[in-house]
Amino acid sequence: MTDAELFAKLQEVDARVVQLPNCRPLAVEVPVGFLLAFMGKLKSRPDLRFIQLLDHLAMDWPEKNEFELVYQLYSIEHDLLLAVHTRISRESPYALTMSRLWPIAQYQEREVFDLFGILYEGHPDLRRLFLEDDWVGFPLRKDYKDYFMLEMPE
Amino acid sequence: MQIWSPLYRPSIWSFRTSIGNREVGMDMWQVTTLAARIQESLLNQDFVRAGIFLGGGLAATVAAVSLLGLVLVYAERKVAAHFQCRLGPMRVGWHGVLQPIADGIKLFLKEDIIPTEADRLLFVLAPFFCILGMFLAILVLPVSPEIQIIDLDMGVIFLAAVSGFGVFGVLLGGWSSNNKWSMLGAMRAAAQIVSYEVSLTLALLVVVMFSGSLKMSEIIQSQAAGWWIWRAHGVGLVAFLVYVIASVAELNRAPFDLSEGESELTGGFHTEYSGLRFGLFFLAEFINMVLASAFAATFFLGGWMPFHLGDWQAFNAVMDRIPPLLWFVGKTSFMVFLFMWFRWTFPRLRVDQLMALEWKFLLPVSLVNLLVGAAVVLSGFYFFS
Amino acid sequence: MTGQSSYVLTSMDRIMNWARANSLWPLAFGTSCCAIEMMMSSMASRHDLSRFGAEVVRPTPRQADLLILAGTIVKRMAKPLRVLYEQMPEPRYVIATGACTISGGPFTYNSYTTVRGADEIIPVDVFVPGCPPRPEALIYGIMTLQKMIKTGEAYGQPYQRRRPITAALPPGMTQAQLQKEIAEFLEAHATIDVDKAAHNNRWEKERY
Amino acid sequence: MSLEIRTLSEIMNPPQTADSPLSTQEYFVNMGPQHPATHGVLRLVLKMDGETIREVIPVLGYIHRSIEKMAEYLHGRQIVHLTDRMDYLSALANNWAVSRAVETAMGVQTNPRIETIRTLICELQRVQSHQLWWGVLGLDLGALTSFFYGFRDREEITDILEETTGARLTMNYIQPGGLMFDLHPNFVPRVKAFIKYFRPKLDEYETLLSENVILQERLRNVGVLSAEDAIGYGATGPVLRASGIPLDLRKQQPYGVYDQVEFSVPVGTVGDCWDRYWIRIEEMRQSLGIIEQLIDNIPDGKFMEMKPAAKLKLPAGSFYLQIETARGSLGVFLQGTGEDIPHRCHFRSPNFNNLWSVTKTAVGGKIADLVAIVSTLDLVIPDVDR
Repeated sequence: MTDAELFAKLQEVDARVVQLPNCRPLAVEVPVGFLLAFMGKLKSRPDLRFIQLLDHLAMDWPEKNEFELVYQLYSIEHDLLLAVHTRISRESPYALTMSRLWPIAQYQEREVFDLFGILYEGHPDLRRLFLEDDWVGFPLRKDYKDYFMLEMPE
Repeated sequence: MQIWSPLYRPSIWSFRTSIGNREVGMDMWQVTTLAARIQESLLNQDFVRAGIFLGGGLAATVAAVSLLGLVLVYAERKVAAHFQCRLGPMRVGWHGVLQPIADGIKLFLKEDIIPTEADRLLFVLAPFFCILGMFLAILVLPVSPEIQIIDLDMGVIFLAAVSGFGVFGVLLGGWSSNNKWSMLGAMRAAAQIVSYEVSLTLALLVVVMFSGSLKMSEIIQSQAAGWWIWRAHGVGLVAFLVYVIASVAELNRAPFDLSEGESELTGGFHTEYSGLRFGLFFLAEFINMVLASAFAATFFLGGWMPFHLGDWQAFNAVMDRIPPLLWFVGKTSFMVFLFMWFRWTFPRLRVDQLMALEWKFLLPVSLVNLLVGAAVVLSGFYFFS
Repeated sequence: MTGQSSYVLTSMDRIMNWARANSLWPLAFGTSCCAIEMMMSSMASRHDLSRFGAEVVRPTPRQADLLILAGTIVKRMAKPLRVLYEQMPEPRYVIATGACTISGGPFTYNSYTTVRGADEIIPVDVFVPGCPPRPEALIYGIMTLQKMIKTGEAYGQPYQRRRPITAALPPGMTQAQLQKEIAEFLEAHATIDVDKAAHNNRWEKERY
Repeated sequence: MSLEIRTLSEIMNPPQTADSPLSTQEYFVNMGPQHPATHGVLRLVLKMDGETIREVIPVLGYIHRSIEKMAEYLHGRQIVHLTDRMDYLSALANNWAVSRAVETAMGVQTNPRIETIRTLICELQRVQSHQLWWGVLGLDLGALTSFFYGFRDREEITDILEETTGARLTMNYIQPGGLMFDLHPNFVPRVKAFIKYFRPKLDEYETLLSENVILQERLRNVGVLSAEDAIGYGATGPVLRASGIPLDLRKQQPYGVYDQVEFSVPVGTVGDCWDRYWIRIEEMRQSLGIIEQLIDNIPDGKFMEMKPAAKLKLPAGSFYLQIETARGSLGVFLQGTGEDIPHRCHFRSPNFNNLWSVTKTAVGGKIADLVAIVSTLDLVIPDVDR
């Protein structure tokens, strides 16, 4: 299935998806409010069946004042790859958890919470993953400052 | 046929014994034990001689145990290394023969740590329980006709009683360390040793039944016409296999080293032990391995008795040329090597599989074996009887 | 003290050091890549460490003499590492293998967790450079440690011994020469702003 | 929707009440960070009832080296050396993943020689990785000798790779646009000799461990991971294939020259440790087959398509490329903004995703089962933590 065909199918699922330019694999952006319903349909529709959540990550865009969440989905039956992007505000970084659709999302979201401080509502076990529980700050944010980090001398 | 050798004294009198209603005639080895010598000296009012025997025997035992520990550590490392396409210790002395001595001195000089949370008294006592169990078992070990400390009339029962003694040390060590891994190891060891004691004793019982005695020297002499491992139509062989499996389990060696389980329990019951105390556990394990091998040799492979084939006088005469001590050492070494072979080849069992093996397999097998053995004894149908 | 008794003591010392040097039981501890090379050297057949009597890898620190630091140490690991070191009985020796345990290695800059040098946390006897060091280098490091123990240089006294000895010395060069050369080199090529790096423990305890 | 942030100590020390079951029966045990069976510094907090495991809580971060943060300061070419140190047992595949991502982003085409060499050495390293796994499995299950056999044969491949790449473990060999160096002239004959040497050894492996009754008892029906759970927990690689899903990126989305070689993908039926065991043994055979097919047909050409010193300007856009390493699919996410350093570089580590099935499969088993499960998952902890 080509990217265009897949995108047409996705528009059938939800008309509000937007294709992101110059991405590989196909990346679409969905408003955060419709994300959970959209993902549920992606997983359950027989012609899509994105039953595997490969990866979940976040990106920090301080100048736009928002976080971008990315879900990498894979459909084993139809051999399709899809990246679903969504944007949330930097001031109130709340998102809905996907752990009911994919159990692995629980742990990937814990990683993102640990490193970006994005709060997943409905998450069964929101804890720090890599860092100690008393760590201050979220290190992968672009404005993270740490006295411990050494900058590379030019 | 009488053979005279400076190394041993064949008996000057022959005796006739009956096994299974059949008259068997053979020369008997004259058995002397340390206890008998001391008793004799005491009866003769020769206290100096008795003291020499007592002190000498004690010193010789301790020295032999220490030496044996060193030799075994070296042997184990070399055997393991050659199984694994390596060389083993090479740098300390010729081919690394001084390696165990270096290890011993180092362990002796190591800082002795007693964890703050540990039960001090029991923590200190535990390794000595292991050592004590080991020394008690040595008491009845017949090394050669003339090297035995005491030849008890109920030697086998004594052996069965003290062989479970080491588990006290393991249990106390694991419990007093106040460490969860140690505790798990100790519990595993207790369950394991208590279970396998049953099959072990049943296997020994078969031999006791065959030889009609609980006395070590008589058990050995009953094998003058052939070892029990092959003389009794497979019954002895099955009993031997059961004994070997059960004694590996009693020894806590691989594939039954669940109580130590380095990759599961990080050392198990001796997780918190360091230095000399750990060395004592180590020593007890190795000496226990020798003892298990030695008793396997005694009960099933004829002990110090040469390899005899019924009435083949010429063959037996050639075999008699080899001194009994050598026979004993040879058989024991073979068993020790077998135990090492197991250790470096088999994966470890799981704790429930361990229990299943004992209660669902070994115990029924040994019970049936005992019954068949009883039938053999009653019918009196042996090879070379 | 008479001459005879001091001779006896010295001989005792020599025997003790000989035994300790020849029976280095390492702790089974590896954090990352260097652990593979450590396993390659300490256990695998070709670079057999058992020739030196150092193959008895103990799973528990209570029975180990030698802590081979193999792999990066991060902040979160620092405390367990310290505990492991404290749990080992004296005399205990530490070999730091690989760039990460010496200085942070490839993870020195822009990393918010990597500890820059394991000797920030525990005293180290021998450093073995490399990323990861070859098994031969680690074996050379262990031989260096054996030499140090035999001459009484390493005697397991924490906090007193912070003298790094680099294992792989070029032929014909002594320790002092190398340290002097390193100091000169650092002075000549001082590009690191000391004020900026002052917060880092490592530069405060400047050794050279 | 609720939102509650917890800590580990809250889980391990729940408030004691009169009828709290913890006070009588269950207890917590720390397995790790220094534990021989966790292959590094993974820490598993086990809630135990006697010998039976009631709950497994993996605690990560003991080797979290902040590679993703560091990658935000480095060029595309410089990121490669960090990936060596993530999954050091398949360093070349990691290099390839980053290189593919950068090449795709920049639209660089590589010639067949480069792709063939990449495929060859990655398959060699897959064999090497599985050899190590096989040895360590024996060590974990208590059969020490297999460890030495695995490492003995691993040394042979290490020698071959060292001759070409110049390093034993952290190769840094596959670069965006090509390779660091050309093949060493000894490479082809030595690989042929190795295949001749290793095939009988593989049968020896089977004799030593696979045919051992105790090993089969330890592995069969232990840690059964159903296909549904395997997909849900994001498992890939041999772990997913053991559960019966024939998903192999080398077949599914062929990269390199995998579409030109014939090989089969072993698939399990039950999803227990035994399936994971023999799938890896079988994969070694398949990899040897791939190497045999390719070793005589290395085409000619350049070994580097880009100028070594060229700055790599990543175009704006997000790129996610996957590679099948020895442990599963490694994904590399690169977000370019037109600068030469990526805005965000993220690694989808196969080990991280494979790890979490432990929380389901180990429950109800014994500690020994957990050791077998962790061992057959073949985890590399620095790759989990990154």
